[in-house]
Amino acid sequence: MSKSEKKGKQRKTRKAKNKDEPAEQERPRVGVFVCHCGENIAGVVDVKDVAEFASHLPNVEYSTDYLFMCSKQGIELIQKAVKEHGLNRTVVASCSYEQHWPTFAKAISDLGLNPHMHTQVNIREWCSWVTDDKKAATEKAKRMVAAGVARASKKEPVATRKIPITKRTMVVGGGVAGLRAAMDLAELGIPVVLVEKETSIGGHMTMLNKTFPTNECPMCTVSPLLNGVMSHPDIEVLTLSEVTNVEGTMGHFVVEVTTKPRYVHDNCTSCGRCADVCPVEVENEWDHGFGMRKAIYKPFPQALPSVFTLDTKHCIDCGSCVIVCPVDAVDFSMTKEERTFEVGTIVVATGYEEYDPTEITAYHYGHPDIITQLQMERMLAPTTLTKGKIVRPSNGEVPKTVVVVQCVGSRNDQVGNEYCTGVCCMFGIKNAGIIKDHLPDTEVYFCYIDIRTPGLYYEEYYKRAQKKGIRFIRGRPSTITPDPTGDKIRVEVEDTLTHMPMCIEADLVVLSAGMVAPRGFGKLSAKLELLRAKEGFAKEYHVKMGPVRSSRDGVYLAGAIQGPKDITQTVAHAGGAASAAAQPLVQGFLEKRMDTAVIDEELCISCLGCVTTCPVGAISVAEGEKPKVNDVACKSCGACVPACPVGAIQIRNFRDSQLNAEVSALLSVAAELEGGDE
Amino acid sequence: MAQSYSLFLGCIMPNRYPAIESTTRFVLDKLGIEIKEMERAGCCPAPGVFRSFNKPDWMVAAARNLAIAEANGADLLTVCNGCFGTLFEVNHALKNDEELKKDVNARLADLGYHVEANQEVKHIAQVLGFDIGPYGIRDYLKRKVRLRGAIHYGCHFLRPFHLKQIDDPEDPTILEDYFEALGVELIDYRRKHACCGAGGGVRAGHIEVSLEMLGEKMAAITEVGAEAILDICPFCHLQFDTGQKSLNEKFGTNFNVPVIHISQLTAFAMGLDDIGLEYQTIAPDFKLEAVEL
Amino acid sequence: MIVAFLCQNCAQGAANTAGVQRMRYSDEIHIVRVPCAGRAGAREILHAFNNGAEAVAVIGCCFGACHFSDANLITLRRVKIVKKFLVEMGYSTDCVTMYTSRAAEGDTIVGDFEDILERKYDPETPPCPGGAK
Amino acid sequence: MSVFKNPPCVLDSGKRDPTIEETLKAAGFDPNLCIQCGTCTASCPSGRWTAMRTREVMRKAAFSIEVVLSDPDIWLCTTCYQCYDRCPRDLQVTDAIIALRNLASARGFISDKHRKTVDLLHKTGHAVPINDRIRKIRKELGLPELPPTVYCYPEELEKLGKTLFQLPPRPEDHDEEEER
Ligand SMILES: Cc1cc2nc3c(=O)[nH]c(=O)nc-3n(C[C@H](O)[C@H](O)[C@H](O)COP(=O)(O)OP(=O)(O)OC[C@H]3O[C@@H](n4cnc5c(N)ncnc54)[C@H](O)[C@@H]3O)c2cc1C
Ligand SMILES: Cc1cc2nc3c(=O)[nH]c(=O)nc-3n(C[C@H](O)[C@H](O)[C@H](O)COP(=O)(O)OP(=O)(O)OC[C@H]3O[C@@H](n4cnc5c(N)ncnc54)[C@H](O)[C@@H]3O)c2cc1C
Ligand code: SF4
Ligand code: SF4
Ligand code: SF4
Ligand code: SF4
Ligand code: SF4
Ligand code: SF4
Ligand code: SF4
Ligand code: SF4
Repeated sequence: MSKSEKKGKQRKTRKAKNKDEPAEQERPRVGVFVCHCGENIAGVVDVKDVAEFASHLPNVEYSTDYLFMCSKQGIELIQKAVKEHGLNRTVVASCSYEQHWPTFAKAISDLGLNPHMHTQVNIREWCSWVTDDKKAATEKAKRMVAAGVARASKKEPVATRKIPITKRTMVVGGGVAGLRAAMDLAELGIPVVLVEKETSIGGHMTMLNKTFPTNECPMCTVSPLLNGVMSHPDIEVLTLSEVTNVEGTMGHFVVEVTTKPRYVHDNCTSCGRCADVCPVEVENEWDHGFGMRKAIYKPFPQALPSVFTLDTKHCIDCGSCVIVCPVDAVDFSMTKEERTFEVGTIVVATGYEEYDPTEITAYHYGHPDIITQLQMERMLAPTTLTKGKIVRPSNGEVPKTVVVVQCVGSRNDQVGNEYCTGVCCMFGIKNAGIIKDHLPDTEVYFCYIDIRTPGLYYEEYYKRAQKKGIRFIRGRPSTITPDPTGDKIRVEVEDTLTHMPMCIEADLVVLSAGMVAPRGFGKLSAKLELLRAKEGFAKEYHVKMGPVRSSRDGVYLAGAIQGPKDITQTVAHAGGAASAAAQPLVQGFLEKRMDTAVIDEELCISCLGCVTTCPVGAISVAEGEKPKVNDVACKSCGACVPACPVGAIQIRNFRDSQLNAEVSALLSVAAELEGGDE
Repeated sequence: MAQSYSLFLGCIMPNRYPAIESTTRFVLDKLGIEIKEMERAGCCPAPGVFRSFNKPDWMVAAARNLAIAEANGADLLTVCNGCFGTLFEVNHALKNDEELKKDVNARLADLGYHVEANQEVKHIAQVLGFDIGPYGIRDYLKRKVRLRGAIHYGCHFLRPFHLKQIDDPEDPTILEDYFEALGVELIDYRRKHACCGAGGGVRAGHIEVSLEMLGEKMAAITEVGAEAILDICPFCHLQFDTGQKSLNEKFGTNFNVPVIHISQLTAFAMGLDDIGLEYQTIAPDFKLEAVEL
Repeated sequence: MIVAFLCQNCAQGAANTAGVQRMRYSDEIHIVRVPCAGRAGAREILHAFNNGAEAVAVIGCCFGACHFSDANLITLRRVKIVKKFLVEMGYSTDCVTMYTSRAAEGDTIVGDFEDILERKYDPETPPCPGGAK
Repeated sequence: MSVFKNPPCVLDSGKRDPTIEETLKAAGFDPNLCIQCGTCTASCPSGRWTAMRTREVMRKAAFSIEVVLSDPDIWLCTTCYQCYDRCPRDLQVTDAIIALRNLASARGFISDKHRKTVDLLHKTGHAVPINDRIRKIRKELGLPELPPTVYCYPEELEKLGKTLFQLPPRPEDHDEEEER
């Protein structure tokens, strides 16, 4: 320990050089005001004795007690004392910081002092209300006041800074969440750049056939928003694009976006002649195995932007499309493009991905008659191979028995997803009902562990499905196995309510696979320096009070990227994200209290301990330079301070010297008071 | 240096199906693997019954067997799923729990043994199907077989998965690939990967239930017209062999499908004619058909 | 005397709640405000011991609920490191601990206070740095 | 009248046997974590032919009622590990059943058939001992007539028998002093 003491001394001798330390301040003149709070304090603590004791403490110029410090008279008393005694710091020993620090700070700032020169000592919640013994409470209050005075003597003024910001936002991800957020922001007059990695916008919603709880057509529901975003003068839509670099902080991010070539120019009229002549036919990713497309294609008819895309991976360079195109839109010379954008805030709306059930080998996903719900949605879509008919993909026959299996990849510790997706019960019920509607003679079994339909109209939706005659079985299948002696799929499950193990011979099995974080999000979150939850989704700032903020200031989360959500929740969440992202941009500047971290460059040995510690990435270091704190990003948590081996990084008003003075005073007064007793 | 193993006999192989033992020895010899005998070894002891009565005692008895193999300085090789289940699990537990090792050694000291758990426990199916492998085995074959076979894996070779990590227990391919290399035409049947019903003390304690489980498997195997059941465990072997007779007596069925252990079939493909099928209860007159290479 | 570093979110909130609920705890507990439990590290803890603290507690928000993105986990690690030095110096590791509490529940923090108080009095363990007489 | 005072639906917490829950937790199965999904039952080869429901065994164990120990159902598990490998809560179901059987055994709940297996082990060192027919076959196959197992070492066999698997008597013929 002697070593650290030496370090401490060393620091003191060098302190004068540190321009940031509050060394050149005028001599502290502290006023102490002890509050009675009626009987709340004075009933237990001898306030007069405390005020008397305080008057002998170092740097105290004035000390008194009063019935209600926060009353108008109390405040006037403080202001008068400050003026009369030339006080430059105040200590009020009364209630909690949260309750009245702002009151008294304002009182002194009205007199022209920096509000941070006020110190609140909580002798009510932390002393009189928790201590029975009057003498002990009084002694404790004295120690607390002594500590407060020591702290006050070391305090420094803290400035507030206005930081101008770039009035533009970037939305990453063009699903319904990204669209909603982009639209809301643009409507506030904020220019938006929307970055979507696929060829078209709309995300998963455009793949769905119907949406619960109304069974509306999702394309119909979302297309006004799609068209609105495409045509909005303040929204620039970049498809086939990804964020490849992010620099800067809230108010001023510099984002690099890389756009892959489409090989078709925007003048494409979507006439489709190129696709007609293209000889290459491949599986359409959009349709999850239920549709085909050409090498030059649009993933689905209503896709926006309404421009074809040439897929060079499959194209055989025959040139037919070039010849046939009436507007010469096809262009093989297009190349990758990199652009940088300056934006004030960023909204991340990269959605989710369906869980891949291959991992649960007992379920034999991969067999053509065992499909996921997203595949079911595509099978039901009128534009795919089956033209919306429900068939067994293996042979095209109408299934007589269908089994829907819930909780596939959710609520499953074995695959590492402990969470309940929360949406699959509803979409499972939706599709089970649609199957029953299309094929009334088909038996539909629905195997579930629990049915989770919280919210208005959701249980009602479940009840309607029950009326259709779906057989609900409470049990999770142990195995789903293609029968080696026939073409059925054998589903083994216990109906736990009748204790009956059974084997259902199904023609078609639909797995309600859960929602997981999208592939590639790890890379994006690293660029954005976002924390991720262990499940892979982006971690929100606070689960209750900040569900649309990310762990990084200026970056907001919208939709399923923060955790599984249905469309209703996604849209509401995206709206919240948009207003949070707009707030600073509408205001035009950031107001920031500068009690942030500062680095004494002379002391710093560039160990980078602070850089790796800072939970919000506020400290950066340039090649060959000492680390620098970004004042805008720093949240004044102080986690970096203990990380520094030489005490070079400090936060204003919570410096080592300030905190140590408080603790030393507390303990030395404790020893004195104890000594005096004996 | 030639590979060597401490061959763990267990109970059923030497005491009921000695032909599995003789073919195993034949196969290992042909593969150039040296066998170290495990003098004084006993029952593994069976993971179903004995572990159920008293797990700590079961561990001590198993650790004694492990200690004998360790003294030989060669990894332990089992020919039985049950032995593999017990010895693998105990070896794994001792490897990962120093406290447990101390306790077990304290009790072993009274019996005059000491265990370090510094070796591996292997199953013959792993050695043949993985270490030698379906490609490697070709070099040792004198002939192939013509046989429509139904594989039975048994439980304790692959499960519990998180301990064994040999192959996916829901859809393994290790034996399929291996038996195919011997010329077998494989047929799948319902509930192929289900238990034969023998384990867990059920055969000893509740023979009727054990037979019902077997009957379900047998029905599926006969339905697909398999000519033989291919297994890797003498206990499953016993269940299929004598169990078919019991089923026939009890339920009036007429199951008659010969049962062949991996060592027996491998020995045959390596040129050994007498693989001891004539000593078995079911189909003693069954003759394997050879296909010259 | 016991020094308790309390974060300005959950921990101080809990201490305020305990007060509002008129719970009782020892007058030896002294609260030192820090913005986040992450602000208290080895230097702060050892400084307290050097000045005579008999036990030191660092109290933050529940893990996963830190208002500064998991800085409280950093603290947990640091407190463990401090325990390591203390062992090396022949002191008890009992007298410094990290706790979490919930702002709405005064009893969580009063429980923490009671716990740290017991650690101070444990006659079985070697003395704490500050508590050594 | 007194017969009707406590209808069977009244949960008698006095009948709880906390050792059951503790033992299961130690075996890697916290019965309170089971979501009663039935994957285990549906996996179980025994439950297909008997009234045994693995899920129910787990449920009763969660209530820690002693009947789960005397219930012959726990002896129907073949330790096939299918439930263990498939439980979505990753509970070690088969190990739990073994733990229950250990508890049951300690209280003497072991069937006579199983006791016989233990006798064989004590006498011969094997659960399945050799017989004359097999001795003959072994010779024919060119194997030593007796394998060199512990069976050939009677002193060691006796020592093993004294150390391992001393089963308590059945609860019926259980008298006070014998209780440990
Ligand atoms: C089978 C199924 C059926 C459903 N049915 C219903 C229903 O009936 N009713 C209902 O309310 N909800 C339903 N849902 C839920 C619904 O799909 C989601 O709530 C909704 O799509 C979430 O929207 P999102 O914008 O957050 O995500 P997404 O729709 O996933 O959009 C994310 C977008 O971001 C893009 N993106 C991803 N990564 C990047 C990147 N790195 N850079 C740029 N762009 C990127 C993606 O390409 C995509 O366009 C269903 C879900 C499933 C799986
Ligand atoms: C027992 C219980 C436990 C819960 N636990 C949790 C939990 O652990 N976690 C969680 O996330 N959620 C929990 N919730 C849900 C949580 O309480 C609500 O999500 C949340 O409080 C909703 O906030 P609100 O502002 O919408 O409504 P409220 O909190 O109800 O606020 C509405 C306000 O409007 C006022 N008001 C009403 N009518 C009028 C009027 N005509 N004019 C003016 N003012 C009016 C009311 O006085 C009230 O102040 C719980 C709910 C219950 C019932
Ligand atoms: S300042 Fe606080 S303690 Fe004093 S009277 Fe006001 S509320 Fe009470
Ligand atoms: S690229 Fe040309 S041919 Fe193809 S759809 Fe567009 S306009 Fe028509
Ligand atoms: S050049 Fe490529 S995209 Fe165009 S028609 Fe030929 S194969 Fe199709
Ligand atoms: S929403 Fe339903 S199906 Fe989906 S994980 Fe939750 S309980 Fe399972
Ligand atoms: S005070 Fe907190 S936010 Fe600021 S630089 Fe230090 S660790 Fe980062
Ligand atoms: S921890 Fe301290 S010495 Fe290390 S880089 Fe940061 S300021 Fe410099
Ligand atoms: S599989 Fe697991 S969670 Fe499901 S009922 Fe069985 S023990 Fe419980
Ligand atoms: S391990 Fe036992 S309980 Fe589990 S499935 Fe197999 S036989 Fe049934």
